[in-house]
Amino acid sequence: MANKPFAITLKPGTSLNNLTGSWRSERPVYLDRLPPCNNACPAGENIQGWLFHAESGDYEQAWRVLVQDNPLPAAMGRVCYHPCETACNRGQLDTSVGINSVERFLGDEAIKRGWKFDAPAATTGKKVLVVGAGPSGLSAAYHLARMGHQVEIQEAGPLAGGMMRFGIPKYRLPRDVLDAEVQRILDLGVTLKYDSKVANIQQSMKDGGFDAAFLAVGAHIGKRAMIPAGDASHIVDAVSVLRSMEGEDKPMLGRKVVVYGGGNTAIDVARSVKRMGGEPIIVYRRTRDKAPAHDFEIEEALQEGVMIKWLSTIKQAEVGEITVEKMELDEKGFPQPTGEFEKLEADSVVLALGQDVDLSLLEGVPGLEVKDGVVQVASNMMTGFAGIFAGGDMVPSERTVTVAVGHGKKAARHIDAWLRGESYEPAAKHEIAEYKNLNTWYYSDAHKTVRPMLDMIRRQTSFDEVQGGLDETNALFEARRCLSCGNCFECDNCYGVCPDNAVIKLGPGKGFEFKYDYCKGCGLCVEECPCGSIKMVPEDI
Amino acid sequence: MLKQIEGSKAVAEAIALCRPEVICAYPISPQTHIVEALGEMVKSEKLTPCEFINVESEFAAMSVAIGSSAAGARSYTATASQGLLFMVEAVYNAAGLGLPIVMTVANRAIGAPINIWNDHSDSLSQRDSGWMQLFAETNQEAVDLHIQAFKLAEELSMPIMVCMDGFILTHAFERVDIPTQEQVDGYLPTFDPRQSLDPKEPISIGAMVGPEAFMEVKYLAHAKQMQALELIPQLAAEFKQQFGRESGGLVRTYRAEDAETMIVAMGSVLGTVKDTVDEMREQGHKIGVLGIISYRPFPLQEVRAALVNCKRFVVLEKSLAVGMGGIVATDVRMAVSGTGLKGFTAIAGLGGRNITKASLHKLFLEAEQEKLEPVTFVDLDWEVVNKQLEREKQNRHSGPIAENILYDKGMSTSAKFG
Amino acid sequence: MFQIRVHGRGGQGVVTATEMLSVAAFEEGRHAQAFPSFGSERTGAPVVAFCRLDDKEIRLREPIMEPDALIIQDPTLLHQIDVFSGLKPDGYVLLNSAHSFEQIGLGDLVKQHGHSKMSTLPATELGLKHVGRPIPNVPLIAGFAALSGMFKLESVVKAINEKFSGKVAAGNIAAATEAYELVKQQMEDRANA
Amino acid sequence: MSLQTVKFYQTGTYTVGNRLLGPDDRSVQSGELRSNSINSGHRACQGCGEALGARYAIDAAMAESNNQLIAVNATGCLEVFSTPYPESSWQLPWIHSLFGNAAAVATGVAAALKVKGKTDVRVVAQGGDGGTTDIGFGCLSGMFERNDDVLYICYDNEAYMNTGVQRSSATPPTARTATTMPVGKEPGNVFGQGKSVPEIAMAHGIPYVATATVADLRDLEYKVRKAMKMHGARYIHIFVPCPLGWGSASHDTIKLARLAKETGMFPVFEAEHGEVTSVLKIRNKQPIEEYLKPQKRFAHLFGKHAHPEMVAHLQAIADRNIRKYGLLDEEKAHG
Repeated sequence: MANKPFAITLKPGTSLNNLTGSWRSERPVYLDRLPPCNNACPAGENIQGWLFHAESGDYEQAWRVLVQDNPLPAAMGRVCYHPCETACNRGQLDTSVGINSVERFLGDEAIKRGWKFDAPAATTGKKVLVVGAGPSGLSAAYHLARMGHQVEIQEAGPLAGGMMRFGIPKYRLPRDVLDAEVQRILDLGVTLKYDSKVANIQQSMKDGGFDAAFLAVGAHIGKRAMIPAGDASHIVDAVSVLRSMEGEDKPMLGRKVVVYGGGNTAIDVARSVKRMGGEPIIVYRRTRDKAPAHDFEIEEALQEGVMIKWLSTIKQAEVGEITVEKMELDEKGFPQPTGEFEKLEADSVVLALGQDVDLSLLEGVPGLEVKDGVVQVASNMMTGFAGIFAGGDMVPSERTVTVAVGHGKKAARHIDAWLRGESYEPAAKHEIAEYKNLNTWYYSDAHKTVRPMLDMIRRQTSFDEVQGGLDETNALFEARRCLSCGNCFECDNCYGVCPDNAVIKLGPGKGFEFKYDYCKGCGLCVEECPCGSIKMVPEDI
Repeated sequence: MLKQIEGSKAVAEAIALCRPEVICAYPISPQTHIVEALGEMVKSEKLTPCEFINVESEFAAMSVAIGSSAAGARSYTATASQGLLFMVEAVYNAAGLGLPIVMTVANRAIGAPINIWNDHSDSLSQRDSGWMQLFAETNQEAVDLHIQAFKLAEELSMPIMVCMDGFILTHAFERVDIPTQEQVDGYLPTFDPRQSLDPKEPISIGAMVGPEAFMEVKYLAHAKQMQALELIPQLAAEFKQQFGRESGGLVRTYRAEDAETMIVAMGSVLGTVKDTVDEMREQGHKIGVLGIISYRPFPLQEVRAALVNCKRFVVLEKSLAVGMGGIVATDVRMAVSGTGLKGFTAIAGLGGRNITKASLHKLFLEAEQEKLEPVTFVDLDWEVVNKQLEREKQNRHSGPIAENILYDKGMSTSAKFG
Repeated sequence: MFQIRVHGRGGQGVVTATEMLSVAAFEEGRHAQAFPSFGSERTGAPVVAFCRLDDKEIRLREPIMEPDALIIQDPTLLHQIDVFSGLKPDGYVLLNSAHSFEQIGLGDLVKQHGHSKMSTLPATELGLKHVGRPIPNVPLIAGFAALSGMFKLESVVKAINEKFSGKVAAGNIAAATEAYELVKQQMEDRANA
Repeated sequence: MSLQTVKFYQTGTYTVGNRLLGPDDRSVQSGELRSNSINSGHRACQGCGEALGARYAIDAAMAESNNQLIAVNATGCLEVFSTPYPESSWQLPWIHSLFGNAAAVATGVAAALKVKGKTDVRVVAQGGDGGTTDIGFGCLSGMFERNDDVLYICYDNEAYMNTGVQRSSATPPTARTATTMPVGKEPGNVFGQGKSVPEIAMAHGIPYVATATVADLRDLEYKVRKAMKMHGARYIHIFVPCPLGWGSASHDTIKLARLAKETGMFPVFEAEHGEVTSVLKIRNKQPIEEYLKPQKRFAHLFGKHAHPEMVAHLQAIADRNIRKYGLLDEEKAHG
C-alpha cells in the first residue's frame, strides 16, 4: 500500500481491526429448548432427535435414536395415542406432525431390514428379574440388558406382549409386528420364561439369585359391576373377551352383544364383535365428549357400524335382553337417572369398566404400600422394599402402552444406579420450546399426510389392520414437517442474517458459534431463528 | 506533419496520438468539434482500442472518466463553461482521488447571461480543485500541451486541464505541425496507473477521511503540484528534444530583456499582445510580455523572476473576480509581493468581447504612464453602465440588466461583427 | 498581412470558404488563419468569417475590422448590414451576383475602388450547375483567386480535394474552374476595355 | 419464481440454508466459503438492513462472477460505515466517488475493462435510495439508456439515513422523517405520486430489472445471479429496512421487509426488456397495520390522534400493487 494514495485508498478487509462487539448490551446464545413432543412423550422419546435423522432420509439412524428410549417403535407407531402430536407446535401452524406414523414407518422399516439393537455394554454381573412380559417389562428388560445387566423375564402367560397382545385387537396391532419386536429384545440376550407365574417375589429373587426385580404384571382382572341379573344371563368381562380372541376358541357371545363402558377397551371389544359377525351396542352412562375412549376410535367404531347408546346405564340383565335407564347430565356434568327405561336385545353383556391388578405375588413383602389397588412407588419407581421396583398398570398412572414403556425405561435407569449403589438423577429439563419461540415463516406450507385406511367391508369383516402405514416418500415428507422446536437443525439462518458476519459456521453436524468480537447484539439471529434455539441474554456488567 | 487545420481537429488528432482508452463527452460549444472528431475516429476504428461514450451530462462525463481512470484506462474528456461547472463536484473528486485524467477546456464565459463566447471564467473557477491547468497560446501549443499533459498527469497521478480559448483557437484554421505516432509513442509511455481497480489486488478507493488525516491528504495534493513545478519544465525540455519544438513550460517571456512595462497574460490573447508590443517597441517603448502557461500550479518564482526587473506590469486577464477584481492578477501580485512593483489589472475580453490591438495600444500606453486605475475594464461601455446604475439608483427593485443594456445599445448581437 | 472577410448566411458555407482560402494559402507555403465570427450558427442568419494571410506566423487574434478583401456570398445582405465597414480604400470586393455592380446600384462604389479590384460572379448558379446545390462558396473562392491573383487555381483545387471527395469534389472543381475562368475573363475584358 | 419446485424440504428455500438440499441448490450465504464481501467490523447500526442486503447481493455477484468483480459505491450510509479511514470492510476492488455518480463511474469502469479486454471482470454499482432515485437518477438513466454493462443495485431504506433521516423520493406517504415531521393537518410525508425507479428502469427497456427484499435471500440471490449472467444495463432494487430511520427494533429488520412484501407495500417482481416476467406471490397476506405498527415513523397514524383515513390510503396503495402485479394467487385473491 506504500504506493497508494494516503488515507483515501485503503487495504481490503481491514475493518477487522474494529471490534464492534463492544457495542453490545445483550448477547445471543445458542440453547436447546425441550420440544413439546419430547416433553409430552410418556416413553421419554427424543422425538425431535429421531425425526432429525429421518428428515435426511437416514432412517436407520433415526430408528437407532428412537430405540434408545423405546424398543417397540412398530408397536408404538400403531397403538400409542400420541400425546406428542397433541403437544406438537405445528398443530398451531397447520396440523401437527404425524409423529406416530413416522414412528411406525421406522419400526416397520427396522423389521423389514432386520436392524438389530447395538450389542449390550460390558456385562455388570448383576442379575435382574423382570416380572411380566408386557410393554413395561419388555422395556425395562431391554434397557437393563443394554446397560449390561443379566435380565430374566418371567411371564405368567404363554405369550409375550401383555396387554399389547391380550388387550389390543389384531386389527390395531398385527401380531407378527409384535412378535418381531419382542424377538429383537430377546436377541439382546434377555431370557424370557413363559407360563412362569411369580407367586412370591422375594422367593423368586432368592431362588434365581437376582439382585433386583422389576414388577410389571399389568392389570388383567376385569372390574365387575353390580348388575341385577338373571341366572342365565350371559355377562363376561372385556379383558377375558379380548384375551380369548388370541386363542383358538373364539368367545361365544351371540349376535346381539351389549358392551358396557365408554373406554378404549369397550370400543376394542365392540369392534372385535363386529368383525366376528355380531351386532355390538355400546352402552355408556355419559355423553360422547365425556367418554374416556379416544374420539378417533369412537369415530372409527361408528363408521364400522357399532351402535352406541349414550346416557344410559344397565339396570337389569335377563336372558336375551337388558333394561337400560336413560340418564341426563346435571349442571356439574354428572349423569343422573331420569326414571325412563328401555329394553334392548342382548345375547350377552360385556363389561368394559376397567381392570384390576393381581397383587398376590407381593404378599409378605415388608414395607409395601398398596393404595386403590395399585402399588405405590417412589419417584425412582422403587416400591417400599429396597430392590423391588414396579411399573406399568400396577402402579398409579395412566394405563397406556406408552406410559408402560416409559416406566420400563425409567425403572431400568434407577435399577442400574441402585445396583451400583448410586442414585440416578435425570438431567434437568430444558425450558419448553413454545410456539412463540418459533419463527414459523420459514417452514414450508405442508399439511399432515393422512394414513390410508382399510376399506370398510374388510374393516367390518376381518381383523386386518385398519390403518395403513406411510411409504418412504410420505414418511420423509411427514418427518420433514417437523419444526425442530428448540433445537438447531442447521438452517443457516443465524449465519446468513447477521449483518456483521459474526456467526461462524462450524460445518455439518457441528452447528454455529458467535464471534462476540463483532456481534453488535442486534438480535436478528434470535428473531429469525425458525426453531427458537437462540436467545438474547444481558451482557454481564 | 504540417497541416492547415482547425484547432479542435488538431487537438483531436493529438489526443488520438496519445492513445486514450476511454473518451467520454457531452456536447457544449465550443468544445464540440474536438469530441466529434474523436468520436468519428473511434467509430471508424482509426483510434483503437478505445471506448467513446456519449454521456448524458458533463457530471456523468467526468464520472465516467473517474471510473475508467480508476480502472486503469487512460481517460480523456472535454468541456467548457457551464459544462465545467456542472461537473464541478466530480472535478474536485477526480483530483481528490488522484486520477490522471486529461480534460480539454475550450474556455468560455459563464452565465447568466448565457454566453457562448470566450473568456477564462470557467477553468479559473476551478483553480482550487486540485487540477493542474495549462493554457495554450496557439493551436500548435494546444496540440503540444495535450501530449505533455498525459505524461505530466500520469507521472504525478493528478488530473490536468488543457485550456484553449473557445472559438478563438478551437474554431481557428491555422498551420499546425501534427506529430507522428512514433514521435508521440517515443515521448509518452503507456499508462502505468499508480493504483487500479483489479480483482487480483483489491483495494478500496475513496475512503471517508476525518479530521485526523484530511489536512495531510490535502497537503499531499499541494505537494504534488509543487512537484509539478519542477516536472513541467523538464517535460517541456524532453518535448523539445523529441519534437524539436519549444512548447509548454511554466512561463514564457517575449521581448522582456530591458522592459520597463511588462504585460502578463494567458492564452491566445498573447498573440495580439505580442503584435501590439512589437509595434510599440518599434516606436521605442520598453515593453515586454510574460505569458503564463501553467496557471496551476502557479509558478510564483518564475513569475517573480520575469517581473522583478521591470517597473510596472499589467495583468491582462479574461476573467473577473466579481467584487474583487482580477483573478490571475491576484496570483501575480502574490508572486511579486515585497518588490514594490506597480501592478495593474486589466479585465478584458469577457464573454468574447474582442480584444483589439487598438485597445491594447491605448491600455499599454496608459500603463506606461501609470495612469491606469488599479483595475481597468478594457473597452467597457461606460455610457451604458452609468445609465443603468443611474436607473437603479432611482428604482431600486431589480430588473433584467442584460436586457436593459441591449435596449440602451439599440442593437442586437447579430448585427455587430467588428 | 492580407485580410479577407467573407459575408454570407448560415448554411451558405461561409466558414468553409474561409477555411478553404486558408488551405489554399497553406498549399502555397503561406501562413494563414481562418476563423468564424462565432456568432449565431442558425441557417439563414447573417454570418461572417475571416481569413488572414501572411508570410510569417500570424499571432493576431482580433477580428478583421479593416479587410483587404470582401467576399459577399449573398447580395441581399447589402441592404441589411454594412458589409463594407472598414474596407480598405483599395480593397477587393467579390460579390455573388449574376448582375453587375452598376445593375444592383453600387456604381459609386465601383468608382471609388476601381474596376480592377471588383467583380461579381453568378456563384450560386455555378454551384447549382456543377454540384447541384445552391452553395456559392467554392466558386467564390476560385473567383477570388482570379480577382486577386493571390492563389493559383490549383491551390483552390487542392483545398477542394482536402474538403471533399468523389463526385462532390469533381463538381466543385468544375464549378471552381468555371468561376475562375469567368472572373479572369472579366478582368481581362476590363483591362482591355 | 426462485423457489424450489422439487421435493418438500422442511423449510424449503425460505431459510438461508437447508442441510437437506444438494450442494448446487444451496444459497451463497449458507456457504462456509462465501466471500463476505463486506467484512466484520463495519460501522453500520445494529440490525442494519443495508449492510445485510449489500453482503447478500455482492456475495452472490462474487459467486456468479468467480470473484472477478469491481464495485462502485455512491455516497451514503453503506459507503460511510464501510470505509472510514483507516479501515475498509470491502474485500473486493471498490471505489467511492460521489453521491450522484455511481452509475456513471461504473460505466467508466466497465469501459476500461472492455477496452483492456478484461471480459471476465464484471461491474456492480450500488447506492441507497437517495443516491439512486434522487441525486443519482440522471446518471442512472444515462447508464440504462446506453445499456452499459453494469449491474446497478439500489438499497432502498426509504430516506436519507446517512444525513439524519430526511425524506427522499422513495419515502412512503405519511412517514415521519426529519423533513416531514408528524405535525399539522397532514402529518408525515405527503401523498405524492410516488416514484417507482424499477418501473422507470423498465421503461428504458433494459435487459433486466428486479426488486427483492432482505427477507427473501434465495429470491435475492437468484436475481443477482441471474442479472450477473446477463450483459448490458441491469437494475435490482432491494428493500432494506433501517432500524434507525424507521424507529423499529434492530431485530425486526427482516420481519419488516417480509411484511412490506406480504402486505403488498413493496411488490417483488422481475422484468426483462421492459416486461414483467414474474412476481413473488404474497404467501400470507397481512393488513397494512401489521407493517406500520412496529415502526415509530408511522406511530402518528395510530393511538390517541389516529389517522385511520391515512392508513386506509396506504392500504389502498398496497391493494393497487397487489392488483397491478397480481401478487396474490387466484384462490387467495378471491378467497
